[in-house]
Order: sequence, then structure tokens, then C-alpha cells
Amino acid sequence: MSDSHGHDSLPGLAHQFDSYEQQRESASLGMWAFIVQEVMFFGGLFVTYLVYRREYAAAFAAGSHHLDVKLGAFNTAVLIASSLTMALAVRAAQLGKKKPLIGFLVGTILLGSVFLGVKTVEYSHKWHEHHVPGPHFAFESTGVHGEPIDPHNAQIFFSLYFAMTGLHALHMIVGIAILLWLIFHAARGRFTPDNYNYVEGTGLYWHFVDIIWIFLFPLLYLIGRH
Amino acid sequence: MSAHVSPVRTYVVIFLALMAGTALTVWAAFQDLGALNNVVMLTIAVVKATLVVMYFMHVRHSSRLTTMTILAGIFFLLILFSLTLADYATRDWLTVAGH
Amino acid sequence: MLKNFPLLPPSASTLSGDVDAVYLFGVAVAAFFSVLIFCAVLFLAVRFRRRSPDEHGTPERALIWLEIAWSVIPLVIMLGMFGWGAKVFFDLHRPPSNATEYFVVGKQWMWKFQHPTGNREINELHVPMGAPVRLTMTSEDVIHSFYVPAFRSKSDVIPGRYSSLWFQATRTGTFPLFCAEYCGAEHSRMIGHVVVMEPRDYEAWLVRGASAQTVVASGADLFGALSCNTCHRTDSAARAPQLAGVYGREVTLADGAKVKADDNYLRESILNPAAKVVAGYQPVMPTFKGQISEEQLLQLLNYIKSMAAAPTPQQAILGGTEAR
Amino acid sequence: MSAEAVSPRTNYLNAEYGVSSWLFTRDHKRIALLYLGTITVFFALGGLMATLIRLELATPAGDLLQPDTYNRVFTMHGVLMIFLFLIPGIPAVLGNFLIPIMIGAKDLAFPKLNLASWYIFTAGGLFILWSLLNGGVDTGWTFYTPYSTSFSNTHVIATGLGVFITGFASILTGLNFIVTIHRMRAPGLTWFRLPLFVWAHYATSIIQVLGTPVIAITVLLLALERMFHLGIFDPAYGGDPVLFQHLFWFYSHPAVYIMVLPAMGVASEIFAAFARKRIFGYRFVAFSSLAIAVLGFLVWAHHLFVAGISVYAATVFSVLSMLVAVPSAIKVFNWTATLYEGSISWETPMLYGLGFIGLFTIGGLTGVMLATLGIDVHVHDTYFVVAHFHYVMVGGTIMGYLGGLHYWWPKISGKLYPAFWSKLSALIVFIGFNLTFFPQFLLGYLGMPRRYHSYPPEWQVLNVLSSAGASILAVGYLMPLVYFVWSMRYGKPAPANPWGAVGLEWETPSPPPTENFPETPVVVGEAYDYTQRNYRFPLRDRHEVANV
Repeated sequence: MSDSHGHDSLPGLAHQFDSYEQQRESASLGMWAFIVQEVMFFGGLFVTYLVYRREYAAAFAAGSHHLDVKLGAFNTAVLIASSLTMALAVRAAQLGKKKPLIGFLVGTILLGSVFLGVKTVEYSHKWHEHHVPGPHFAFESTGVHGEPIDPHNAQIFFSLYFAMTGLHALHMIVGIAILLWLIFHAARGRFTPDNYNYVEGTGLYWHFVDIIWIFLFPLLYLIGRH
Repeated sequence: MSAHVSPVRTYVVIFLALMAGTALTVWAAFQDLGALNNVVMLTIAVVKATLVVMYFMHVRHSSRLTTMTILAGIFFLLILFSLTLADYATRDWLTVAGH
Repeated sequence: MLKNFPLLPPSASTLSGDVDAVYLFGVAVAAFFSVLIFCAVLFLAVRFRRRSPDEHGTPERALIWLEIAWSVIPLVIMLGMFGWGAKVFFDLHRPPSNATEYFVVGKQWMWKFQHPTGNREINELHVPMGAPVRLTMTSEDVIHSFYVPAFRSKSDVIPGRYSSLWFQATRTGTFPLFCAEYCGAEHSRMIGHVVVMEPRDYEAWLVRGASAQTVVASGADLFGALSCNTCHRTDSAARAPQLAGVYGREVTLADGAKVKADDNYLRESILNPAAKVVAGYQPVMPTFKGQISEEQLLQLLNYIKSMAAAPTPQQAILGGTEAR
Repeated sequence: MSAEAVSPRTNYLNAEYGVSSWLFTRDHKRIALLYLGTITVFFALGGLMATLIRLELATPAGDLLQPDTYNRVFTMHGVLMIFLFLIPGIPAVLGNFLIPIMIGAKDLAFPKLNLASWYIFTAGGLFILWSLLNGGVDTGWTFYTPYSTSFSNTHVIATGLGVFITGFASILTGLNFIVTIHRMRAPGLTWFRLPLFVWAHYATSIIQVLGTPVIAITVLLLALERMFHLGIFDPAYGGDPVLFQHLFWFYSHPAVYIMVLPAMGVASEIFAAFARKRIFGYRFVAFSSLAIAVLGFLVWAHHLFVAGISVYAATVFSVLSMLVAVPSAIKVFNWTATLYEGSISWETPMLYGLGFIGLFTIGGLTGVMLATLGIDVHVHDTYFVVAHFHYVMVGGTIMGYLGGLHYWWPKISGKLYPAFWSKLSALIVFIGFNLTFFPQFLLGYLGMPRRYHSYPPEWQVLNVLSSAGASILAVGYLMPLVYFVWSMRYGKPAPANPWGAVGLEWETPSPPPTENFPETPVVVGEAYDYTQRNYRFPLRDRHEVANV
């Protein structure tokens, strides 16, 4: 299995790479390209949001008033805190500190779970209020200025709300699964200052998910509040 | 090895700035600024996102290639937004006969 | 020979010649460059064929002037095509103000037409020669596309909104009409004819098929039957904007935005009245969604459009500046 | 050289045996062959659908198939050919096989991800295959709403999910290529020493990564709309069907360049190899690939000129569409100029290359006509459009694909195929193709709408010509299948460099060893340099010097 121009003994260095540096730069570029892909993926939703917010401004404001600003703001804070723990986890990996690494990863998972828990509460409220798009959807409220609202237009708002926050939550669930995997390998001492690409890549992914929420929160929760 | 290690202090400062931004955006949403509400909201969001990208995601200390990758993503996202909205914004300019 | 094997469809509208002209110019450009490339490639590939197995070509440096020339020359030609094509496109989209309005409703898989006089037809549209005709079109179900090759004109017919198309026929005759946007099982049978007649024959045809009343009159009846007139009144007690002369104007909405009162705005205001309320009025109008058919909607719309602008103080509220 | 090829030698094909050695391989060359097998099956199915279409249209009456069946047939033809053959086609087979070799790397940057992409692609393909076997889809490959969301009774969601899933295979392949091309180049291989094939794939990968996610979210919304009637795309619930078209074409127009840019890369390789000459205006050809990738994102709404968009937006999209033609023109002119003072050999790949340039030229120029607003109103959704995009995708992409397959087959399989039969097949494909699709330009301007199951009898002559051409084309496509398979068993062993071409892939034996090169090559000069050797293998060179 030995080839004349390969490296045979460097732990954690894949055969196609010549050095850790090449491997790390490849992983970083790959992750960034993946994030750009994610940006365009959410971009399709954001452009849909822009078109309909422009078209049905009153219905969007009315729909937004049915979201809980307090919960939304609390979740924003939780997610930002989880980004902090994630950043500190990457830092621990850079420095090769195993215990803090595991600690911060666990912290990130806990904060992420709190976020998802709050999201579940919000979703169940929406379910009880018949604000989930589909055959049971109902919207009787008037607009912010007392104008009647076509339920169909409000349904578009809630469709986008569920599509955007739902896909965001799905990304968090995937992220938490990856974090669990990282903890498993971190416990076995697999990550070294030479080779912590998986931790760094997961960090980039987690921060990206945070950024999506940074935009979703004002766009969905804070329309026409004044 | 050669990757930049930021001090913990940087992360904490950025974290506090992001928290402040969140508070600010909620506060601003309840003030009546007219059309400025949306501008303020989006500006704060962009600033927060930039802080995350620059410090949490280490772009400040990354290669030019990383920056180019991000800018390419943003550029094409803006193309998607602007050219699509170019259609919606100008649709009713020419619809009435004889006008 | 060419008569039995035509390369262009019959030309029967004022603009079909213009479209053919751009097309033939495009064909000429395409043919010129295709022949140029084909001949150059074949000539060079034969002229410089390999004569011994070990031979290799003579490398050249790139010639900047050549690269610029074959970038700029095609670009100039294409921009010319763009400009010419855009002019024809705008001509195809700007009906003359004296165009008579006909109504088209597409549904799986038929075309329903109504003349301004009220006459109705299915899959066949009679129009007078020499008079500009404007079609206001909508669909009851999926997207269709109204396409008459002889007029070189096509427009998608979209559910939920109005699209329009105009032509002025220059020849009498019967010309095929196709649905050009795939619309389901019988898409290829959603076809019909446009029959262009001498104006005198057309008048006679209209009388033969005499309908009860004109589209405007039907609209006026509906306006009363649906009690629109209880609110949309001309006196000062009106609870709703005055409609006379509103068509084509810009109106100011409650949130300060300005909207042009075109077909699609009026349509939306009937089906979804709360969406864009005129400034100074309460959003009290009920929706008529599901209560009137696409054809009745077109009749109402046409009645509103027919109301002449009467200079009243209300106009100040209607807002706005004169539409250009 | 030939002695090496004859003696038994370990290469990527015989390094391991057994099904699992293929299904769990991480070797980019084996994964390329997995793709080759998979997409050939989909191409054959798509071709079968095309056969049914042309048989039906041989007579004006809709007499062979029920209208409903016909609609499913043309839809499946489009879905299979575009999502399961043309988009993966050249990148996943030829790109996968050649990019690491051309840049002197041992593999792609992420070999496991590469294998995962194939599995994802196959899984998506199975969704589409399942819907095909259970009655198919009848929406057209464009899935326009509200027909697809509220009116069609066919398997829209299964097919949409198939498109969604294969999309991620495409994204991950593009991502893998981008990282590989940035990070895995051999010492000395600077950007302007890269083969143009690699440049073209780099540009393609950018489109794959930036564009594909938008179609993914769009078909996801489409599926949700169909299930729950959200109202996002359905006017009955307040949505705008034209928004679907915007989002769909934001990807699907650049997707045309995903399909044709790699073929342009193949053409550059073929022209250089069979004129034995550096491509004229190398940098212009390289940058024109990037220009196409970027400008390709600015033109999508030229598919919507009669769909009810703003006339002003239409004008902007029309002029932008003109711009994208410039880099294409630059490529065509530079290839032509490459022939000047070349040493041109009329081998089979070159025949395909010459066919490519001619047919792509016609496809591109008719595209300019379609981008011209005044013309498009009349010919939109007619056979003129059908003819145009078949000139680009069949005349361009498939000619490029077949040309590339013929060019690199000796490298891939280690065997030579019969020269006479392959030249004959190239000729038959060229004639059959033109006979099939040229009459459709005429039909289109006469006004024959696309997706018609029956048509007025006066158009029968042109349709019969087209159907006759299709049967010739089918023969042309079957021939390579036969002699490629034949050559694997009976073909003469191929030397390392059967064409006397320059390029790193010709510096390694045919077929290549698992790690591509016995040692990492060093590049000291430009690509396609026939005047001197620009590749160094330090160990081997030292060895050769010692032997002398």
C-alpha cells in the first residue's frame, strides 16, 4: 500500500494531501463553498419573502403581530450565546485543549436545544391558533390599522414563516447531530492543533445558521410593530 | 499551526456587541421611524452578521480566497434579489392603453 | 414550389412585417456567421492537414487586435438586433388608444371570447379588418398562451390577473389560433381561429349573432345588481371612491403609496378590496371573490372603464397626478 | 511506451476486484465509471422517450399515444435528459476522471464526498425512475405552476424530490472540483498553465454551487405548495405563478451553461491535440469561461418575455442576454484560429470536435435571435426554441461528450476502438442531428407550438424529415455503445499516448495506476506546448539520465 510519493505515517492526513496545511486549506475552502451554497438556498426563500412582503404589506404586518417578540428575542440571545460557545470550542481545539473543547461543545448543544425547545413552544401555539398553512388555516384578525385581511395573504406570510424557520431549525438539528459526533471523537483525542478541521468546519456551519436567524428575527417578528 | 488564535476577550466583546444589537433592533422596531424602520432593522442585522463573519468565523484572519468566496455569494444573492424585484417594481408602468 | 413549402407563416397584421424583418435580419446574421465558421473550419482543417506523423503546428501568440475585433463586431451587431427587436417589442405592447377592447378567458381547453357588443364565441374570434383590436385576457385555471402566428403575436394568459395583446389585421381570412403554453392533456387541441372580415361583413355578423346587450351594459347591470352603486356614488355621501375617470390614473393609498389604477389594480380591488385601500376611505368593501365569474368581472371592469371622467371635487381625493 | 502497456501492470481497473471494490471505491476514476454506467442508462431511457415523441409526430393526428401519455413522455424525456444525463454528463464522468490527472493530483480533494455524490445522484435518479415506472409526470420538465401544483394528477412530488436530491450531487461535485482546482495543483502548475478543460470545469462548478441551491428550494416550495396549498406560487391562493418561473430559470438558465461549458472544455482539448498546437488566445478562452459563468446568471428572464413580466425588465434582460454571447463568440473564433498553421489530423475525436463547433455556432446564433425581443414574442414556446436548445445541448453538449469519450477512451479503458466505425458514427450523428433538428427551426417560425401531440397537416413534411433524422441519429448513438463495449474485450491495448498529444493525462500509462502518477509531476511550462516538454518527473528523469 506504500506509494513512493505518499506520506505513510502522518495521523489524520488523508492520502490525497501532501501536508496538513493543504488539508486544512482544502477543508476551509470546501466549507466556505458549502456555506455560499446555503446562502443561495435560503436566498430563494428571502427573495420570495421580499416579493410578497412588498405585495401584501398589511397582511405581513398582521401576521407578524401574531408572533411572540419576547420568545423571538430570547431565542436570538440564546443562539448568539451558542455561537460564542462554539467559537470558544474552536479556540480550544486550536490550542489542543481537550476538556474545554468538550465542555464548550456540550454547552453549544444545550443552548441549541433550548432554542429548539422554544421554537417547539412557538410552533404549538401556532398550531392551536390555526396559523399553520394548509386546510385548517384560519386568520380572522384585522390588520394593524384595522383593515380586513385576506386570509390567503396572511397564509403566505405564515407559509414563509414556517418554511424559513423550519429549514433553519432543520439546520440546527443537523448541527446538533454533528456536534454529538464531534464530542465522540474529541473524547477519543482525535483532534489536534494540526488537525481540527471538523471542529472548525462545524463552527463555520453553526455561525452561518446563527446569521440566518439574525436576519429572520427582524424580518418575521418585527414588522410594523410601532 | 499557522491558524490565527483569537483571545477569549475578542469573542466576549463580539458576543456583547451582538446582544446589544439584538436589544437595539427590538427597541427600534417599536419606535415609529416611518420608512426608516426597515432600513434600521436591516442595517443592524447586516452589522451583526458582519461581526459574526469577521470574528466568530475568523474571516478577518483568513485568506483572500475566503473573502472572495463570501463576496461571490453575496454578489449573486444580490443579483437574484435585484433582477427579480426589477420585474415586480416596473410591472405596472405600461399597462393602460393609450397612456 | 415555395408556395407549397412556405418558410414564413401568412402575414396578416400591421406588425407582422416588422417582426419578419427583424427575424430575417437575425437569420442573415446567423447564416453569415455560421457559413463563415463552417467554411473557415473546413478550409483550415483541409489546408493544414497533417502530412507526417511527427509534425506539429506552429504556435502563435494571441493577437490583441484580433481578439478585440471579434468581440466588438459581434457585440455591435447584437446590440443593433437588441435595439431593433426592443422597438418592435414595444410596438407589440403599446396598443393605439382607439383600440377596441375584446375579452378573452382561457380555460382547459377552450378559448372564450366576448365582443364589446356582448357577442360571445368559443374558439373562434371574428374581428374587423383594419381596426386595432386589444384583447384583455385571463385564465380560469392554469397558464395558457394566446398565439396567432399570422399576427406574430403571443401573450401568456395567466390566472389571477390580466394580460393583454393587440393587433390590427390587414387581410381578411381565417388564421389559426394556438395555445402556446403547455396546459395539460388536451393542450394541442386548445386551438381555434381568428376570422378577419371586412368591416361591413363584421357588422352584419355581429347583428346576426345579436346578443342581449353590450359588455358595458352588462357591467352596468351587474354594478347595480351587486349594489356597488350604494357606496360608489357621485354625491358627497359616498363611502367609497368615485369611480368615474379613475381608470389609468394614479391613486394614493392609505399608506401613502401610489398605484396606477389599471386592469390588475381594479381586479384586485374587487376581489381583495382590503389590499390597497385608497387614502381617506375605510376598508369596508366586502370581497367579491368566488361570487362573480371571470366573465362578469371583465364586464364590471369594462363598465368602470367606460365611466367618463367627470370633474368633481372628489378627484382631489382620488389623488393624484394625471397619468401620462 | 507500448511495451509498458502490453505487459500486465497494476492499474486502477485491476487493482481490486469484486462488486464492493467498485461500490465502496474512493478512486475518482472508478467513480467516473460508476457515473458513466448510470448516466448511460438514463440517456438510453431518455432516448427511448425521444423515439416515442418522434414516432407520434410522424403523422399530424395524435394516433400513436394518448394525449395524456404523450405529455408524460415528453416530460420524462426532458427530466431524464437534463437532470440525469446532461447536467452530470461531462463533469461527473470526464471531469471526475481527468481533473485530478490533469493537475497532477492523486485524487479529488474529497474522495469520500465524491463517492457520496454518486450515491446521492443515484438515489435522486431512483426517485425519478420510480415516478416514471408508476406513470410518470405530465407537467413538462419546467414544472410550471399552477398546473403542477393544483391540476396535474401525476407524480410531481416524487419527481421534484428526485430533482432536489440530484441537485445536491451536482452541488457537491462542483464544490469538490473548486477545492481540488484551488488546492491540489501540482508544483509549478499555475492558473495560466492549466488545461482549458480545467478552466471550463472551474467555471461550471461555480454555477453548480451558486445556482443549484435555488432550484432546490424552488422545487421544495413547489412540493409544499402542492401538498398544503401555501399560496406562494398558486394564484388561486394569492400567489404569483411568474415568481416560480423567475426562481426556476434563475437556476435553469445557468444550468444550460453547466451543460455546455464542460463541452467547450472538451473542444479546447480536442482542438489543441488534433491541431498539435496551443489554443489560440489561451487566456481569452480561459476567461471567457468565467465570463459565461457570471453573465449566465444575469439573463434568466429571457425565458419570460411573454410570461407577463414588466416590459422594462424584459428589455434589460434582453440586452444582458446579448452580452453573454460575446464570450461564446470569442471561444468559437479562437478555436477556428487554432486550426491556422496547425497540423490537423482527422481522427474521430476531431470529427466530433469539428461537428461541435459548427452546431454550437448555429445553436448560439439562434439563441441570440431568441434573446431579441421582437423575434421572441413570435417564436417563444414554438419548435424554434426546441430546435435552438437541441442545437446547444445535443449539437453542443452531446457532441462534446462523445468527442471527449472518444478522445480519452484509450486512457479510460486502456483499449483502442475501431477507427473506421467510429468515424462513420461521427458522420452519421452529424447528418442525423441536422436532419432531425434543422426542420424544427422552420416549423417554429411557421408557428408550431412545442409540446403539441397533434398538429395541422401542412406541417407534416417537415415533421417527417425530423423523425427520419431522429432514426439516423439513433443509429449514430448506438454505434459507439457497441464498439466501446466491444473494445473493452477485443480492442488492441492502448499506448500511454495514442494521439501524440501533450497533457499530463498522456504522461501516465493507459489505464492509469490508482494514484495516477508514480510520483508527483512538476510543471515547468504552459499547456499544449508541442515545442518542448514541460512536465518533469524528478525520480524518473534521474533514472532515465542514469540509463543513458
